[in-house]
Amino acid sequence: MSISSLLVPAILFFALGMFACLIKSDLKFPPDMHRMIVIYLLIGIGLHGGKELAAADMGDALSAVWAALAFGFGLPIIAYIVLRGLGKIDPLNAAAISAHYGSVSAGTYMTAVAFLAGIGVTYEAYPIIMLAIMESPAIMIGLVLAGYSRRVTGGESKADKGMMKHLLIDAFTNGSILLLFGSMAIGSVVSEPSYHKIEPFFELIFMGALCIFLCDMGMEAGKRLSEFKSVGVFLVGFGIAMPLFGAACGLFVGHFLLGYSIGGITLVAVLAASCSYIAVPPAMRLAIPEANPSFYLTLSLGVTFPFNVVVGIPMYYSAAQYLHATYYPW
Amino acid sequence: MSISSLLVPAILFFALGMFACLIKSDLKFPPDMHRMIVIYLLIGIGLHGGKELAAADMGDALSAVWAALAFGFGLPIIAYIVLRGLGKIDPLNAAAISAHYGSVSAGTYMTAVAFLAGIGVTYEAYPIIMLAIMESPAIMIGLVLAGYSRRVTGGESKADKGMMKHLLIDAFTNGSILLLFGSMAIGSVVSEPSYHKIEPFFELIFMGALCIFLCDMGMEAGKRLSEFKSVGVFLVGFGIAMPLFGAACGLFVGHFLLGYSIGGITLVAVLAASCSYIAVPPAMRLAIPEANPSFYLTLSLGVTFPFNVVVGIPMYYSAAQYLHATYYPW
Amino acid sequence: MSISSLLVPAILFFALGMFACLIKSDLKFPPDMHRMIVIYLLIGIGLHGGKELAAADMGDALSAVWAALAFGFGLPIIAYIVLRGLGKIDPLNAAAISAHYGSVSAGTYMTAVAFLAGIGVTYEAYPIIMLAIMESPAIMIGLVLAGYSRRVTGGESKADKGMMKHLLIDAFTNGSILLLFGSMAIGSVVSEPSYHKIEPFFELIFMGALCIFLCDMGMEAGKRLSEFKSVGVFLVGFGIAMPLFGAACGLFVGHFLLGYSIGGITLVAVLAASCSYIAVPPAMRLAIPEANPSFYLTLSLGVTFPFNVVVGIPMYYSAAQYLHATYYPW
Amino acid sequence: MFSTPESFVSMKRIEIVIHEERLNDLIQLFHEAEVYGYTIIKKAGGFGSTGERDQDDFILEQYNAVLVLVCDKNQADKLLTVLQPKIKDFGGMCLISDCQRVSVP
Amino acid sequence: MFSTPESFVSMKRIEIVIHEERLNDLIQLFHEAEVYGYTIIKKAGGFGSTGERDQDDFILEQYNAVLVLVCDKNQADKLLTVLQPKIKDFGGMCLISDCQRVSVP
Amino acid sequence: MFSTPESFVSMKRIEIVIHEERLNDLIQLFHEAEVYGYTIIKKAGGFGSTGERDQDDFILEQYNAVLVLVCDKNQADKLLTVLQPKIKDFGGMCLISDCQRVSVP
Ligand SMILES: Nc1ncnc2c1ncn2[C@@H]1O[C@H](COP(=O)(O)O)[C@@H](O)[C@H]1O
Ligand SMILES: Nc1ncnc2c1ncn2[C@@H]1O[C@H](COP(=O)(O)O)[C@@H](O)[C@H]1O
Ligand SMILES: Nc1ncnc2c1ncn2[C@@H]1O[C@H](COP(=O)(O)O)[C@@H](O)[C@H]1O
Ligand code: NA
Ligand code: NA
Ligand code: NA
Repeated sequence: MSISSLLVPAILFFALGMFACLIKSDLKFPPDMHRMIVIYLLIGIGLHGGKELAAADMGDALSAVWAALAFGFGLPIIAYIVLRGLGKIDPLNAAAISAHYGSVSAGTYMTAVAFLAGIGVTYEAYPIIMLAIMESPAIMIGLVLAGYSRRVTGGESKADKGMMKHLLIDAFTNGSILLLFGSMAIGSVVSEPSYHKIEPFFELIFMGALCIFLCDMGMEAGKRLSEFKSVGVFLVGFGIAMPLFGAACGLFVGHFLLGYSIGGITLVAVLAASCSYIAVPPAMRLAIPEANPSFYLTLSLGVTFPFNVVVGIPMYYSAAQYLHATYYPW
Repeated sequence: MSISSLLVPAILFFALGMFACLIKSDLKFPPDMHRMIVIYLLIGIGLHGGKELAAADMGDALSAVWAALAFGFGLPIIAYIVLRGLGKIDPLNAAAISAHYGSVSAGTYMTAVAFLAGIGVTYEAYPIIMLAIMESPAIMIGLVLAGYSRRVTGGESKADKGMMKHLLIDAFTNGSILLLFGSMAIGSVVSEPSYHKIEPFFELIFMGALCIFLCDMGMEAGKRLSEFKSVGVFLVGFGIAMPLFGAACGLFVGHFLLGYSIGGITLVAVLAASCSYIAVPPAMRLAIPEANPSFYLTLSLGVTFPFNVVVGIPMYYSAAQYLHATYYPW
Repeated sequence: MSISSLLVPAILFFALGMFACLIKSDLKFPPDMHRMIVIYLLIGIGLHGGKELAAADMGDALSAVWAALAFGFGLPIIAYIVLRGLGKIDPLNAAAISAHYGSVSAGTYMTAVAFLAGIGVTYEAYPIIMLAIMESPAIMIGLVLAGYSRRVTGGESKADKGMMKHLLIDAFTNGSILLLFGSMAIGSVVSEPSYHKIEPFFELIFMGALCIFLCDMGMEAGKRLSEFKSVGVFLVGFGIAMPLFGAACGLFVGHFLLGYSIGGITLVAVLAASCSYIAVPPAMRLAIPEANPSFYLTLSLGVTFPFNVVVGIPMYYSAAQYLHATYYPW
Repeated sequence: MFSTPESFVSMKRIEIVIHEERLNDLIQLFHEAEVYGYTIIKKAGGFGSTGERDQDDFILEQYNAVLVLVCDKNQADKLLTVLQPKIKDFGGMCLISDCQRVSVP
Repeated sequence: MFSTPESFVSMKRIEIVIHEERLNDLIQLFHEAEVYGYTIIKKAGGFGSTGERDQDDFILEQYNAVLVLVCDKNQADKLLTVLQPKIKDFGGMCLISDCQRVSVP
Repeated sequence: MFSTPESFVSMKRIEIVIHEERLNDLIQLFHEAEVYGYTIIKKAGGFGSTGERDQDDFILEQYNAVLVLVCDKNQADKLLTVLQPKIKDFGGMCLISDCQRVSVP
């Protein structure tokens, strides 16, 4: 794999956004533009996933769902233990940060897809199903961890209960998750000619729209990155180690348990490695107001996201290649 | 016609929007997104209509125009009489509601087009010309009815006059109407190769953009629907009966007077059955401030619009089929 | 060249926008829509330019760069001299106005491209490189002229210095310029298959999106045009004479120095004739707050822009044809 | 002092800043107290006991709403009786000051 | 009371809320009265004698504008003389209150 | 007068309008003065010594920001000492007025 495989427009636009932030350019995209592209991307991903789901083998799809749930619930718990044990991070901040790592970043995932497309590698349909599923458990486990932390630290517990229920509902009625699942459902039932009519909007121009999204996210990442001093060395290290650990889990699961191709393994690794910045941050802000947003936002947007986009994706791909070559060397 | 013909993405996204509203999801599209898609759809419809108009037979086109004017002026008057006579609705509210039913809903029309496309039925070019024409008369007749009501109830009449003139001008300088007519004019004069350059934007990705629009409108409809208790049984009934009556007129005119194909008849029925929620509501709010917006918005957005999209379109299509089979059984 | 060659959708939508403004329609596009389309157009132009640049002959590309710099620095100086000498315009307003004429209007340029496409004329890739380059020098020379004017009129000079440096940096970190150069860089390095993925979004639907942009700019031009009384006859005359002079320079340079085809010459003329309304106005508002924005905005948006779009482009094209026929009559 | 002093009416100006997601509850309270007018500005930002709320941050999407309500002393009295028990729950800020409403001549 | 009391100037603060479509008429009036400053906030919502104006309702698109103008008593006097006859026509709300403008030291 | 008069606290209401691009400097100043709350409204328009700032003009993109801060007299005193030397530089408008903050019962 050469340097030229990094020259994917999506990644370059992300870099352009970070560069704009670095040189303090006055470049600024309208916030509503961000919201609109997110809506568009979520629907596009959902429809595509639904289409794949309709054609998928049910047994294989179920395996993917189980894997997604395992990541969604498992990774935050591991993250929480590490943050509490090694980092001595206070319980509520640890809970808020952990929740992000169970979830996934649609932007990172799509960048990986663009990366694979750029080098002509194919992949399975199942990872996109996992993507749709992983957002909810992460929010739920975040709430559970927060509840646990509060009980441990002796915080309010009565107000908590109602809040808890409210937020568990939230994990399913959350706009982004609903859009993703709804589009997935729609994608899986519409007829081929009907889908064909909406395909140009949701598939043909998708990768271009993604570039604009990533340019915007690059600026956002740059802004958050600049706060990384206030976050401390341990957390920044965690923001790089955690995706590496997640990716390792993803590689393992993708290769040995799910038996995917190189492309598919790469995507599973990316899912496990990436962390959310769409549905989870506002949910955590509401659920754990005591946690400092600049911690989890700097980590998820300023450290892990750019790390995954610029370094992680090609690295996970190489690892997937290696895995495949080593364990299926025929 | 099977249930699967209802599985048109446009309709499903509308349902998704209503569902999001029902489960009180926090899903929300930026208001500017709505405005932008409306602008886009109006231009797209206009251009397409203009292109058709340029290729149309002038005599046939004129018939369509006459039919459109008849609907635009006639339906509101009938609606007004029913609302006053049967419903004992006060004059000004009756006038405001009536105006909506003379106009058309571009969203419903496009959903019908998507529906026909989904089941592979062709249609004439003229209905789109009717669509462009029907918005203005409805606003005008709304003003006339309001003026009449005020004279009857002895309201202000001096201030009225200036207002009246101002609003009649408005019926033509109204942004949406101007955009529709302007694009139609442009569509009808540009050369084939020029049109070809802008076609991908205005036609190729049109149906996809429509999905997002309808998802948004589904949320809006759901919001309005929830107010239907305050509107009363009579008005809700009217909101279903009126489109049925309009559709019947449309079927009759489309089949016997205009002699269209099944697809064309369906579209004429949809035009007559649908009611506006883009140009007319703000015009009525300005022209008849005494009328209660929750009446006409609940009816047009919360009752008639979802009824037409989910139940009406396939029903009108079946009726058109029946009509065609019965009266041209050769 | 017949009247039908003027019936380019882009130009017609511009006219529609002006018409809407003329008849005082309430048509209004969301400001964020304008910003979004500008971002989209700049990236699209940049990517396309970069792609061309990658395939271009370096020597020829360099010539284009030199020509762009000559225009960017030269035209404002000439404009300044004319405004001061003939028009007796006060120094700071003269400086602010001048800067606009060194820069270019991406909207005018793209309209010219649409015009050429409409009549099937090909053109070189270099003008788009010039477009990207001409924005910065114009801002810089505007700052220099303002500094000079202030020294002449004995204005503040200390505060000036910091400001000056700040603004020179601005000329490069300016969001629009960065977006243009950044996309150009990206367009020039991405691989063919990668580019292919984003092409539908940035090229296929480009001309349609341009129509919406120009409709919006037509409204803006109409609004500014209505202020032209307050600007005075001399300035309005200047707003027409200056693009004519610029175009003449462009024709000369394009034909004799750069040796382009008819299409290429037309584009160079358009670049030299057009004046900016994206990057330069806000820069001048900041750099020369003493200057009256209604002067430079009326001129650039209300006079020169519509003149170029409606009259200029076909005129420059005819001139290019004539030039080509006269000096290469073989 | 002014040309037509008798056309000023002494009123109370109540100004409330709360998290936007609580706005509907507040408005409901207002309608129950039968107020006859208020003005709302949304998408405000700010800083308070719950930290910064940056209206430009499209990731967290936290907004405040500013609400201004003008009424006579009696109405204000009535309103505040209803409002005060909820103030802690609502958070934000609630001010009251004097003003003159210019009335129709 | 404050470190530099002499740097405060007593002023009148005029606060107007009207339907956004009437804003231009009001501003014109202001410029005729030669005011030297005002601040405008658009896309406000509210509730008044003409019912609710919900700034999030993209179907009806009804907005209010809030206008704040600070001037000395004389100017306020002059302005209100011009403004008052139009107040009924403008609708909305017009307040006046006292304030101190912090001036450049 | 009100049902629970003892629940009102006399406060100072500081209202500042500045060019939006200067807002961050002002906020920094506030945080240095350790204020405990403020509210910001962005994308305001207006007219002042530097001319018109039309928030709908997407070519020039000039906005004002309105900042409201409520604090007790001491804090206001402290704040204005810091603020006043910068006022000229900031431009815009800075007002101070009296108000009652409704406190938690
Ligand atoms: N008493 C009030 N307090 C605050 N704002 C008011 C009041 N009355 C009217 N308004 C504002 O003025 C707008 C127009 O009022 P009106 O013309 O009475 O409907 C309303 O939508 C409110 O935003
Ligand atoms: N002292 C204050 N002055 C002005 N605004 C305030 C003040 N305290 C709180 N606020 C506003 O109320 C919002 C919510 O406050 P809180 O619930 O304390 O976080 C803040 O974001 C501010 O916009
Ligand atoms: N007398 C005033 N009343 C209300 N707002 C003002 C006043 N003077 C200035 N402003 C606001 O402050 C902004 C900047 O003022 P300036 O720096 O003087 O141009 C203006 O655009 C207005 O929004
Ligand atoms: Na993950
Ligand atoms: Na109808
Ligand atoms: Na030029």
